[in-house]
Amino acid sequence: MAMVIDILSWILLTAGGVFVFIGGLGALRMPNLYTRMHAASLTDTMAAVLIIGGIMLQAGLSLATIKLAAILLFLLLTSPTASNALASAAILSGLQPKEGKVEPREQQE
Amino acid sequence: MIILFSVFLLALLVITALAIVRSESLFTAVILSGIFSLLMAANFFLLDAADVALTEAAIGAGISTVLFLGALALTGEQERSGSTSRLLALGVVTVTTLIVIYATFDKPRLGDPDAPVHQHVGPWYLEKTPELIDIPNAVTAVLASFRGYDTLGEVFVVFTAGIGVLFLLSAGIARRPEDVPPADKPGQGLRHYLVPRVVGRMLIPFIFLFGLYVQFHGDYGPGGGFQAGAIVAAAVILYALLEGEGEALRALPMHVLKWLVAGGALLYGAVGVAGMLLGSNFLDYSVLASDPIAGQHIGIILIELGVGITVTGVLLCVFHAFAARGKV
Amino acid sequence: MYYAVTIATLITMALALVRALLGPSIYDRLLAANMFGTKTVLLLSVIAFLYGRPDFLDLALVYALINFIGVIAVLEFIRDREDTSDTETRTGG
Amino acid sequence: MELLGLVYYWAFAILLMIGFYAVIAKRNLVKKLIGLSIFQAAVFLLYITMGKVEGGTAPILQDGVSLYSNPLPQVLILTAIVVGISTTALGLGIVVRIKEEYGSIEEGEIQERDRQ
Repeated sequence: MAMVIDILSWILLTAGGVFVFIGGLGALRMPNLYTRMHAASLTDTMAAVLIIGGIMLQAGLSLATIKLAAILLFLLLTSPTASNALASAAILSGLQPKEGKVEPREQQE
Repeated sequence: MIILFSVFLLALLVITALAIVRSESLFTAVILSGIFSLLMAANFFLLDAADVALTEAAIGAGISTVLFLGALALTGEQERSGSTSRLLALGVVTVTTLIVIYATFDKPRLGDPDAPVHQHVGPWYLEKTPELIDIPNAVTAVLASFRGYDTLGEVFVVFTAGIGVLFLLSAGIARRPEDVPPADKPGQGLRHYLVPRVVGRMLIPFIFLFGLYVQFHGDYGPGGGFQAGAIVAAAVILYALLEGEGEALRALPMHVLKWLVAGGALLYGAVGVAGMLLGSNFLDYSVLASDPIAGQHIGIILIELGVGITVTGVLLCVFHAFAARGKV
Repeated sequence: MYYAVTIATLITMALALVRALLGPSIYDRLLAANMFGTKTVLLLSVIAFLYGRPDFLDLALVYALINFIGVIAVLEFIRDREDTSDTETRTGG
Repeated sequence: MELLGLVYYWAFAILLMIGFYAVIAKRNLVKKLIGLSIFQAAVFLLYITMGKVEGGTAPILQDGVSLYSNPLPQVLILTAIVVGISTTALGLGIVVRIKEEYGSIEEGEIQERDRQ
């Protein structure tokens, strides 16, 4: 049983590491702000779920697991919110996603 | 292996510091300072300093960014280029760096248990903490009890800095809740960012709760008054950012904040005087209860509370001083 | 296995730092800073277990809770700046 | 491997001097304060580095662990971080007042105004 949990948590941790890395690569290599944000924020949440999930399996039932659950919950709340606020601020300031014209002031209404 | 992680983090730290100094835009420099603080906290954590890392996290993650931005809003964010004696400065700095690096070869290696630092008082504190104070966190024991004088001094420095900022900049702050000007336009605060407002409101109670946990769990884990004060201040600052500064002043008016600033420091001093009145030395908590160890526990909780209150008060006063100045 | 995750996180932190240094816009830097924050949370949680002292998760919890404030503060600052530059152009022009 | 133990001190030296460079060479007062806070952070790093004990763990006592890092540098730095932010705030307050009086936070322009 312990073996199964170990293997499961290793799989989760490895997958999390891969997602973290892909997110970093995307944030560096993508051509413009919105695509970078896409890579960073999507993989951020996924990686957090996988890595913290993996550690939770290792921690077993203890105070640490509860704290990890809290960390995961708050990360899942704040990280997308920050991305959303960032994207909307960027749009409002007139930074164009790709093509087509959006008047910065029109969007504000 | 961990030493390699540390080296990597240190390299990132140096690169970040270079970029901060080189960037022309002060705004960029402030954002990079946020990253610098994160790296610093990670390094502290790798060096076994959980309490210090927690303090750096509580201060660096929000409050220092907010303060620098508050100042930038008032002073302008572009640095004019041209530093006159650049070559001379570079020369001085390079030579000094080389001298300091040369000096490090005589220093004890990282983690050497025979280093001079570990021969005096440090081991004594570790040995006597369970016996005299009986709390697991030796850092809190040293901070609050063994070196209570030092901490009292630090609290008064924080207090004085807060008073100084209020002297310099407090002219524009509304003193009572009634004086707070009504929001001058509906877009006050981050109103048009709906999502951050909703989520932020949800988070604020948790940040408060966590601040209280850090405050009162400081005897057993990383934490204590300094960290908790910064976390609680961060919660109120988040409220001010989301709802507008006036709302935060209505919730926690300036005269209350001033009482907090003075009250925390007073509470600390009063605990010391109480020890004297009960027939012992200043800041000796053993006499506060019939059992010396219980007395120590009471003393530590009280003075940590004083520290937390003063730190919260000072950080919030400073925040309001900068924020209100912009509106004058 | 913790080591592998730590290494991946550290490399990603370096990549995010490069993005923060390159910019080009302020939003890119902010995105990188925010990413750096979440990566630090993950790094600290993993290292807490690597060290075998899971009670130090408090640290990651602080970052998870208040890292967000920095981003909000910068956005608020940008908005204020744009508001004042708008009024300036309106009154001046 | 022996030299790896010194890397922390080198990073301290370099960071210290980066901060120092900003303080002496940059003419913008806010930039000087940012430099000062880097300088400060370098000193924090030095103290914490010296407190580390090989094989030890953070000084939060636990059953079954006998080797801990030195708590004293940590206590000093913990308070110094909070004091540091308060004094930086005071410095920023003074800079804001200078901006209001002189209309600039560039050292050269301020001295120019003083000579008039």
